[in-house]
Amino acid sequence: MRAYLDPGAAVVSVAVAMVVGVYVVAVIDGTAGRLAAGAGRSDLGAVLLDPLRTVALLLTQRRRRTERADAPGWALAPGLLGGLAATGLAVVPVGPGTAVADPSTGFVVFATAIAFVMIAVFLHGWSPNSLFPLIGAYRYGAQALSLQIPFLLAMLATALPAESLAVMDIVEAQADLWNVVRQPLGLPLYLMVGVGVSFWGPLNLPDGADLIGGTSAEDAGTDRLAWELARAAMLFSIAAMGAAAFLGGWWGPLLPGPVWMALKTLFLLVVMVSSRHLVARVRIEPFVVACWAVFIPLALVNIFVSGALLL
Amino acid sequence: MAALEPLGAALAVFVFATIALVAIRSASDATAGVGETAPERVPFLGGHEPDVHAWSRFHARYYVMALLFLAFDMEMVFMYPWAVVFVREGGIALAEMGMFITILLVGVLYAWRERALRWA
Amino acid sequence: MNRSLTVDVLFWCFAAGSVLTGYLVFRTDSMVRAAFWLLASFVGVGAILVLLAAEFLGVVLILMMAGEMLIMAVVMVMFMMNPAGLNPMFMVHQHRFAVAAGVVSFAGLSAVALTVDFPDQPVDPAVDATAELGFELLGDSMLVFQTAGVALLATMIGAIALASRNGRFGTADEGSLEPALDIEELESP
Amino acid sequence: MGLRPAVERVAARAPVPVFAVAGAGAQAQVDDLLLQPRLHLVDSPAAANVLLIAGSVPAHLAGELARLHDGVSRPRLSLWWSLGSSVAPPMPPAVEVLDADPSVLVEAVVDTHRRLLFGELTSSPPVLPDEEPAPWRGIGPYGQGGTGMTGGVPYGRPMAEVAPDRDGLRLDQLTVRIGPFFARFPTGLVLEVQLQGDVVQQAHVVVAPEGEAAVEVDVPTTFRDALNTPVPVSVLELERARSHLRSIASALVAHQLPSLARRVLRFASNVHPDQSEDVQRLHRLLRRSQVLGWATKGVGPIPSDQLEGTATGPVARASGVDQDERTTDPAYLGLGFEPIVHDGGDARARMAQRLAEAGQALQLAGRAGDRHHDPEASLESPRGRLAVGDLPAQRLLPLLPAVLEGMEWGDAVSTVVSLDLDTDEVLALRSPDRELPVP
Repeated sequence: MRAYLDPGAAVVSVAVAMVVGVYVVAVIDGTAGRLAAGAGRSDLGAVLLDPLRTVALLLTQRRRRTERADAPGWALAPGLLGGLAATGLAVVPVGPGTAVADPSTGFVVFATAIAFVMIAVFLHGWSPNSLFPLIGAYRYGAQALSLQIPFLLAMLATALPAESLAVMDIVEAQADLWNVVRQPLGLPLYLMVGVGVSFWGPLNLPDGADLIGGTSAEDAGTDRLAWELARAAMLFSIAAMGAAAFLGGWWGPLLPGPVWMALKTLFLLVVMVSSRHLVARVRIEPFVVACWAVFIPLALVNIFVSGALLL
Repeated sequence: MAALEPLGAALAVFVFATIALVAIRSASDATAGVGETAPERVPFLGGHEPDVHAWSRFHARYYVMALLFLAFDMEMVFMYPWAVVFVREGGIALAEMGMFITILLVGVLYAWRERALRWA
Repeated sequence: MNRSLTVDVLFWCFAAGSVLTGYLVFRTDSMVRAAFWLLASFVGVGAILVLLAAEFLGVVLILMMAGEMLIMAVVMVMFMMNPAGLNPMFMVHQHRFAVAAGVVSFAGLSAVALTVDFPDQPVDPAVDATAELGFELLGDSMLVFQTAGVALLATMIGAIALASRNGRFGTADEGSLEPALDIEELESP
Repeated sequence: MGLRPAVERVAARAPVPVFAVAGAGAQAQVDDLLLQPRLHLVDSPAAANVLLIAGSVPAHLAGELARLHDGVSRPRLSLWWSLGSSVAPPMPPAVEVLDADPSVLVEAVVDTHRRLLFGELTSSPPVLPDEEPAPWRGIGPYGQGGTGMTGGVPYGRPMAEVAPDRDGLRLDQLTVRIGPFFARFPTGLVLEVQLQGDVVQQAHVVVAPEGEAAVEVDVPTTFRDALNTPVPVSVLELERARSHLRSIASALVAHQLPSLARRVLRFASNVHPDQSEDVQRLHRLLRRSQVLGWATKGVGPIPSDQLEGTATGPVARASGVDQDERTTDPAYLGLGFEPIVHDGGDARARMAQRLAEAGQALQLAGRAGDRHHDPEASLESPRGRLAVGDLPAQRLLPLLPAVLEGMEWGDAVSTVVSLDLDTDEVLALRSPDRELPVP
């Protein structure tokens, strides 16, 4: 029997977690940005409050349409992205036997959520019928298709010791040894892909600065708000899964399991979010070649080496 | 049939989050005033108007990579059940999947050698 | 709500959704919408597979369709004359033949569904279907599995050879002859 | 009531989203606005509520400015920061700020936005008449303005047409004019590009027609003053370091590192002769962030043989051309000046070149004492040789078509950014046939 909450409780707990997670992403981003900018004294009030004020500001800004836009697609895209982030978050267990949803194919469900991100981003860029969003959409197509296989391979390696595709079992199997030790290549690959999937920082190619905002270039007001919320939620849900699959989830001394889970998620969030202030935008074409010619072979090496060590 | 409830919970979460974000996105419609004029709807290119619709037969130059992806994605399906039984099957699983993957890597190597992954 | 009723309701929702979105594939003018309606239809089918206790197969079907349908959208937009349906058009040709073919195949499939005596062997909930699939792949179906690998390799090489213009030995159309097609003629409405 | 005023009160304290247009004589000041925590500089008008016009924008950009204004999200207002210019923008702004102090401007922007939210100011109405790009309603079998599959003007615009491409496919080619207010380009630069997918098939620079009232390049800058009067070498070199650092900051923004750009801008505004080690530290930082790494390596290569008769300055020296007008100036010779040269000729070399030159400039400024440069010798500005009627931008822009051809759009933007074009010079360019004058 696998752990799950009834739908009402599931919705409430994921909603709370997502709101907290999105806010934490914004605060980490503000802090990392100020540190990277080398601003003398840091203004804690602004770091904590500016995200909320920006939400309010975007609520006051009028939405905008472009001529002959695909309005339903435009409306659906951020919703789809947010729904995928929430689904990804739902399958991550927070403690032994405690999960919003722990299907026996939890890992495949998470991978499905990641795969559908490309549909959401493509839809978001296609809908405005505008050049820069369109280029962003197609660019993300290349990026996501190339990222998909390394992502699945890096994640799949964690299923080997667990002998199961359920995320709960994957965490259980790390009682003695975390996967980050067992498969040292796995976590860096996963984080790279995670940053790429939530198109953040160096891998923010669809919404890049060279496309003056790319798929969200035509977004105003709540369009932009929903899109940014969904993107931050995606980042959060990827960090949570990374903590569960590679950093041993709830395992840890002294503190209760869920606290460990939160700390590890926070750690991965800091790593992923601050990449935005440390690394420059990647060029799409060399990146695609690198994914196929370097990251896929590396991910395969990771699988086979960790597999051979298991036997 | 025991496994359905967790998936049901995940589905509920998906549906709710999607609806919630669509609702947030529509929040400002309530405060919307008059409609936009035609120039306000022109896609932004830096000041000049586009001459044609952006929607077009868009030249996605990574089509060869996309075809490669189709084949590789298929391969991934075999790998999930393999991963589950890997420890129980032992060496034979390693050898079989090793062979399978090597065959497919030849394809990637070929693509890379033919410079099929580059486009610009 | 009782459990089997919930499953029934979900089944009918997904089934009706699949049929409806499948119908919409042919009713829309935009290639992107058509591809994504088809994706929605497949998602419904995947969900039905899950309801039929083929959990892994259902979820994996949904997973795979994301990439495949994105590629389908990209390729359809590349090669259709009017990819966004800015000028309305019909996705269906030869209406009478299409209607007849549809009715005949529907009738045929319904007849099969109604007349065949389907085996009634509920899977034991304790059985892990994914693991069974793994044992099958590594056991009796090993040859099938390896053959699939070779077939996929052939697919990759064939696709690259056909689609890629550049290669080690120069461009693909060097010394080739253009097909005797007048492109302008094709493009006129 | 109740919720909305509360939201508006909170929103009034948020960083104000501003789309800034840097006119002549305002580029540096607009770049420095990135340091203002209460402003949020955005790249697309849809994200903005305030349109900030700084300096003077020439009258021939009136149409584009109006279209930009109409693209800004409601509630919106435009604001002019005069910065010493007496020529008001071609579109009357709602608020004028005459003080050059950035904190006064920030105060004005924040206040304007707050009053806009509270309804004390009304959102500025669209400037352009509500006209469709082409009449289409009711035309065609479905009233969409088109006929057949590709004909007519469905919803007001025609559809793109096919053109051959290098991979043998005949797919749609989009011809678009990017600019003059594209956030990554200097104001006034208009590139007409033919795109297939994300690749530039052809690019050419569109110049303002002759006869349009010119924004004279009379905005005083240290280097333009130096054409006529002797200026202390230390002043020139500090200004050179500042200019190079600003150029690196805008490249950092283009490579999605606005935080590092802030660090560089702060460095630039407090630049001091004994800070050349800080330049070293900056170099390490940029290497680690890969801005001086795979992000720019091999992007926009300009071989030195293409440079004959065109670019001078850091762009030429980054391609290995050992030429610097300072070597002809006795004041510099006395300081033991040797030009720095990089090879590679790509965007990375150009950025490394500017960074190295910034360090060198600081050292020179420290050693220069009270030497003055020789106004008779030709002058090396941060962007190359400067003389009356011989502007560096005029020599740099002709390089673009050849370099950009066949380039992915992101690389194309990186390349344009790496040339460090001067806004004032670009705005001053005129030609009778709107083609680039051949240097």
